[in-house]
Amino acid sequence: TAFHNRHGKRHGKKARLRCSKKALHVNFKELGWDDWIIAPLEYEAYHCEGVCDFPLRSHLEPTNHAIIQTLMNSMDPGSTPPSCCVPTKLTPISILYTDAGNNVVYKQYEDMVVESCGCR
Amino acid sequence: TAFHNRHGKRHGKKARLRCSKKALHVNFKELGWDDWIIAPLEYEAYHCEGVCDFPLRSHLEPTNHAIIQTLMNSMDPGSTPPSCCVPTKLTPISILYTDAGNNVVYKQYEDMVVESCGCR
Amino acid sequence: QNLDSMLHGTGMKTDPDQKKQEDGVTLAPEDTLPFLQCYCSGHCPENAINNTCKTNGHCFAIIEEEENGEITLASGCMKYEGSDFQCKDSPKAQPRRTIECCRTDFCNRDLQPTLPPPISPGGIFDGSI
Repeated sequence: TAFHNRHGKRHGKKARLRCSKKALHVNFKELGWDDWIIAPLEYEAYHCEGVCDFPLRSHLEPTNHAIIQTLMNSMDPGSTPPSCCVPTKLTPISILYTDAGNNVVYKQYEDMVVESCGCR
Repeated sequence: TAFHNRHGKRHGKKARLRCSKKALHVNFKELGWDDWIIAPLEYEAYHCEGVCDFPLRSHLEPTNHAIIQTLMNSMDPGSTPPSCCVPTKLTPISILYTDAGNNVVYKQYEDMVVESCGCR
Repeated sequence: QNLDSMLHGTGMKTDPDQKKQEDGVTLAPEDTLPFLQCYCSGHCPENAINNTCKTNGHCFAIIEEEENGEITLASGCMKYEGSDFQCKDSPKAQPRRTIECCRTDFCNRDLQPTLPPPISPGGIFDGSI
């Protein structure tokens, strides 16, 4: 069987991808929005991905419910899904765009960029 | 092709399970915690399960990031995972238990019961 | 010149929805919007009564072609935040779908979105249907 030494290096088994922040490059032109968005035409939004397994580390800021659900999942994976890796802190970006009345507007959109991920 | 009428009845295909609140009955005895928890020995915690697909309805309280991620997923499901169905509102329960010093303690534990689910 | 005056000077406006109260506190747009009632089908909130939902944003109707070719019609409520993105959708989204939004009570009951023509393998709209 695979053994896992003190320094966190796994032997013989691909380290399970634990909940963490990953890249997500958003290109408004590719989304077909360059007809209303002036700037920026792309930005780095990041996203959260990976397993939420026991024990849920403190940097994942689990709720009590997420901890209980994770325990129930490890008791019977078939009956209870694990908790999910999602953004826990997000930051805004500002976008310059043309509105329906053809005015140029500069607006701050909340919660557009992932700051940190956690299990919920 | 099967058609789905205005009243939400699907023809010919099981409705996709969209993000919603589901039962999750927690039994502290089954978890082996009846040696320190006095009451309650079980409670209904609920959990959130189901797909977060476009458009994210208002009751799922999506963030802008979840909306952008959902759009990116529908452009290229392979490169971007969908947003995840997780608790958005939680409520506490109080538990009577015996602490390490053998004292009987009555404490409120935050975020133990799912009130509502959403896509994040 | 500060950004604000610059913005005003060039015919550009800061977000017109943002309303300033007398005491100078800027209210987020979604906090000042009246609530709207919409018709919902296909995924209503659990507490919906008579296929009705409420929102501070938009009502919508959407027609979609599923992977198996099934065509579905659904309607409901969309939050104000993010409706810029969801109502515009992306013409490159798959599978084929069209969403329409509106902002009066039950306005989505009369919306009749139609599917865009299928994109043929060469990427040109295939008008043959």
